[in-house]
Amino acid sequence: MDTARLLPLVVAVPLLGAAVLVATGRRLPRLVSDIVGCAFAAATAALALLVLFRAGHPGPGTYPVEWVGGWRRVGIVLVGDPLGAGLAALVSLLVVTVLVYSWRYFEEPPRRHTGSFPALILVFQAGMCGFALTGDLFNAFVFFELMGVVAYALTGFRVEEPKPLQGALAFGVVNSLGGYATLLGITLLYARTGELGFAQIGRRLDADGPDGLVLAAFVLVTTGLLVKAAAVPFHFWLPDAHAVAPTPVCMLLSGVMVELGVYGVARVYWTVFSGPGGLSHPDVTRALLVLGVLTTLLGAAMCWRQRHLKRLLAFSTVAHTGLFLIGVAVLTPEGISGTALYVLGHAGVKAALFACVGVLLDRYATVDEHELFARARELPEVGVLFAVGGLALSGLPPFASGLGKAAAEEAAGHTAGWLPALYVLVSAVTGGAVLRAGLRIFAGVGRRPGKEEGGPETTGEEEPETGGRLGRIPVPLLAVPAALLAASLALGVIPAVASAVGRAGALFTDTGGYRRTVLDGHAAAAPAHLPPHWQLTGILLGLLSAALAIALATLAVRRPVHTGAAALFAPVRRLQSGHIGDYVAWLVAGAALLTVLTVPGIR
Amino acid sequence: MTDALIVVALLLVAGAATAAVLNRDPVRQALVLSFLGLSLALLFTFLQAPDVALSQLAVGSAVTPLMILLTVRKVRRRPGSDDGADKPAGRGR
Amino acid sequence: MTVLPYPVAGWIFLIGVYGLVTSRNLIHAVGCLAVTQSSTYVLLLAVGYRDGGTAPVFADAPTDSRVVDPVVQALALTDIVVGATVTALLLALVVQLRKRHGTVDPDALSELKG
Amino acid sequence: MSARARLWIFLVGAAGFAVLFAAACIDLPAFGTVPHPYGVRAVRAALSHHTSNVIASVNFDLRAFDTLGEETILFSAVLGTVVLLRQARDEHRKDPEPAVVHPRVRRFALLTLACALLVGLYVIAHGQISPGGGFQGGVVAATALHLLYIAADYRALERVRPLTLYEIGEAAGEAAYVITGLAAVLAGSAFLANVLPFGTLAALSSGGTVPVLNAAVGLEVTSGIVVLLARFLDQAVEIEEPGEDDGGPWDSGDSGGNGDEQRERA
Repeated sequence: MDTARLLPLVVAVPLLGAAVLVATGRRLPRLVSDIVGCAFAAATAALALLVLFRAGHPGPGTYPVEWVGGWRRVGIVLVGDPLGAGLAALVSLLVVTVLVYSWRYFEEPPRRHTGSFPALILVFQAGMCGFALTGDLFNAFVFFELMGVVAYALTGFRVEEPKPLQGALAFGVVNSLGGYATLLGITLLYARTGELGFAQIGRRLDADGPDGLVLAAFVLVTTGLLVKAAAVPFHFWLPDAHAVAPTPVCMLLSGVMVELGVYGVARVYWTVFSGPGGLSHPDVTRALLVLGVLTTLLGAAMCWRQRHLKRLLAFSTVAHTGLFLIGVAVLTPEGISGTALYVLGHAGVKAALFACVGVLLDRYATVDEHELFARARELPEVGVLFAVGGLALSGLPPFASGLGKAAAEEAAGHTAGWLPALYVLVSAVTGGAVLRAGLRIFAGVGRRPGKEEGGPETTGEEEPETGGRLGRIPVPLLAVPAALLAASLALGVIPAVASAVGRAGALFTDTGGYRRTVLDGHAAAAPAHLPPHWQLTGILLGLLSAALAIALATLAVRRPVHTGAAALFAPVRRLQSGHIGDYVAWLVAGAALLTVLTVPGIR
Repeated sequence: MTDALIVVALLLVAGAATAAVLNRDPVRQALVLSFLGLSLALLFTFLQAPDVALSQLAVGSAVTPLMILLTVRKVRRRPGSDDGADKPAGRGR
Repeated sequence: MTVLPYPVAGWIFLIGVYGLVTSRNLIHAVGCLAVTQSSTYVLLLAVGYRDGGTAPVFADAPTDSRVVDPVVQALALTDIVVGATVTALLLALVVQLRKRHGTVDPDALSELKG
Repeated sequence: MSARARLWIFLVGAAGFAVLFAAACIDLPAFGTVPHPYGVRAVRAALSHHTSNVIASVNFDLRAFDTLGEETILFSAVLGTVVLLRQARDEHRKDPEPAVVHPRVRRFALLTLACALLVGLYVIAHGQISPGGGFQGGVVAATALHLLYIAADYRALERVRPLTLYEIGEAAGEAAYVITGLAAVLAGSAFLANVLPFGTLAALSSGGTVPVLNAAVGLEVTSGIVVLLARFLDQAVEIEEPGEDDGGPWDSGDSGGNGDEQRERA
């Protein structure tokens, strides 16, 4: 069959699986519904990989384009360019591992609703794949909302607990509001161009110069996507939601969903706004760079101050999203491909770290760094995985996160010389925070942390997600993080991956090529590009940040209390108030900030 | 003629939306929301969108307020609870 | 012709967000979110309107009569469904939140901080 | 953050938003003047497929993939609500008390119920030729069923509302939509392609796959909204929390519903 025909199936197959699970779920035993869920997810992953291999084939740069329903130029177009198809494949593979991980995870599925958890995960998969593949702005909004709706439900899944409900509600309100802002922007674009496809809108925009309407459309559309991407000041929902969602869901939220927001920003910019009728490159670079730097610094600082392990990992996701945003902000093919590889590596590492924390939660009924002190000495395997994850997070070569970081920081260095230092610093702090927690929990190094004074704080007592506390650790709970870390390592050392990602980045940033491929059916040849590869500076900086991470962690466990630092961070921490009204106010202020940053772009 | 009707409906919608926000009691808000749904449906009819008007009528002025009222009923049913000054509640553990 | 519909859409959006920011009751906040969303319907349909156009429903063979834009109407339909479902889901969360926290006042929710 | 600081941040942001939006409005084409290329193409495409309601054609033919997403949003929201409003481990059920309904109310409600159900089904069936369709009709029919709550009582409603069946119906509607799309692929066409004969314009069977998808959506929406409302009713009427009705940690007053009202009065 034609590869293009497979594109809509990547969305349709998991939906069919979800419908089957819901229709039969209440009669199926747990085991069968888990197997059915895994089978549909795996079939989708196979389809996505097939599309990726055909699209990512080196040679003439054509990639599959499918008009759903056969409505050429009238319907919705799905585009399997290597980056989009690659993200769909990443999502699908991560969903499969998550379903395997949750095999033994929820010991007690909701009564009479056995199939509902895998069904929701499958719909989530369909939403994320659809978002990655679509070439239509309104369709992207639909999948944006679909991802959102499923994610709110999954976040609040454990209704017996108070925290997940609060996190899910903040998540729901802020994300929906962002979605409505996006829709207003889409409507403005439609009013101007009378089109909904990325390529068509872009072409018609280029007929006129940029004006206030284009600026407003860009700001509004981007606001919603940045909410999903959790950029400062739209990020407040993320720690609240990711810290409390069930662990398998955290793996997906942090591993891929947030990154899809960054992808959306990049996709919309390159296909719609990058021409002469859009916004000028320097202005967009400035706007995204400012937000990215703020995001990454705030994320790193907050990550370091956490004792609730899932919250710590959530803030590390904020920090890394900031780095991804910087990689996109430099608006070069190298920045995109470096960031894409970084996202690949980060997804595996972050999911593995969440998986390890899940084991701790189910065994000790807490994810509090201080309470767990030295208690997990009996789990050396988990400790090793956790430490390796921390090192990989700090960008240690040859993990894919290391290679991606190296490539992205080199691309960013061409825009501003100090950006590589920021990459090193943030990787070191986030990796260091993980290693610090690992040293305390799994090795019992240093002094028992005492009570800290001042500042708002979230502690980590939680109910285990399995029926009772785990005695023996089931195999999937260990195999999944190990496999994820191994995959992250493999992606970093196989040269074919890096060269394919390089080509994907080049095709992604080729605006004219994208429009021609989608609308005219001309094959786009990949423009000249430099794929991510290991360079001496990259390796040295990676080693440096890993060494810094270890140093920071060691220092922190030796001298656990920094009164000065705590006081310094208290105002920043107070902003993370858990109040929905605050978050909404920040969202509106963020949209205004984005306006101010991009407004010179229309002169 | 149509223009005048559209203007009237628009003002009605803007007023209803403002009232829906300023009515802080959820029960009253649900009723105002129902009215907002009705005026939106009217506006959509004038804008030659009968399909959307029909949906808005069914969803905006019936289902959404109904769900809000049911939620209020559930939330208020519990004998004894906060009157603003809430106690930390039973966690159900 | 008037330009009134566009500012009205902007006003509805802002007043809804104002309600969300100042809300002291989560049920009320969800209602305000629904208000905010109605701004998108208004803007969509206003953009698709044409003076003297009729609804895009044809009783018989194609005529040359002027019709309003059908695409925005289809989009608005999708939008309405999205709005209703999000409202339902958020209200379900509020119901459970009330059970576990004993309050629907956002000021009193204090478990997630820092 | 204090309420005042929050309000200030909002006001600053809102001012920025207002300026931005005003700038956009100035550059918008004047109200009611400009035709959109996509809209024009859509009308032509709908007529070429003999679908008289162009909106139905856009929803179920041209942009059927959007509607698949939309129905899935509804599907997953219903699934999510079912999961979120499940009976928690520490809750129990109480049988609702049979209510006494005035016969005149009952007659009126039953009459309305019958009418509304008929209207709902009619609106679903005529989706491709007149305003309305699966979604609108589905909502009307589902809401109508709940008039029974007024007409009789909760137990009567529960009898005509076997929830399991509706949950399966919802999933069946979703599956039917996907399978219709997949059937086109098996027939050698694109996903969700309109492969059935188009029939004559304005006939009940016109539009090819449009009535099929419309019916699938109608089934899903009716069942979905019934399940949704049922879950909320369940919470409001039947499910009891620990501490409810037996003293518990709660002692006095109304609830948080109008907390701010009472605060204002105080």
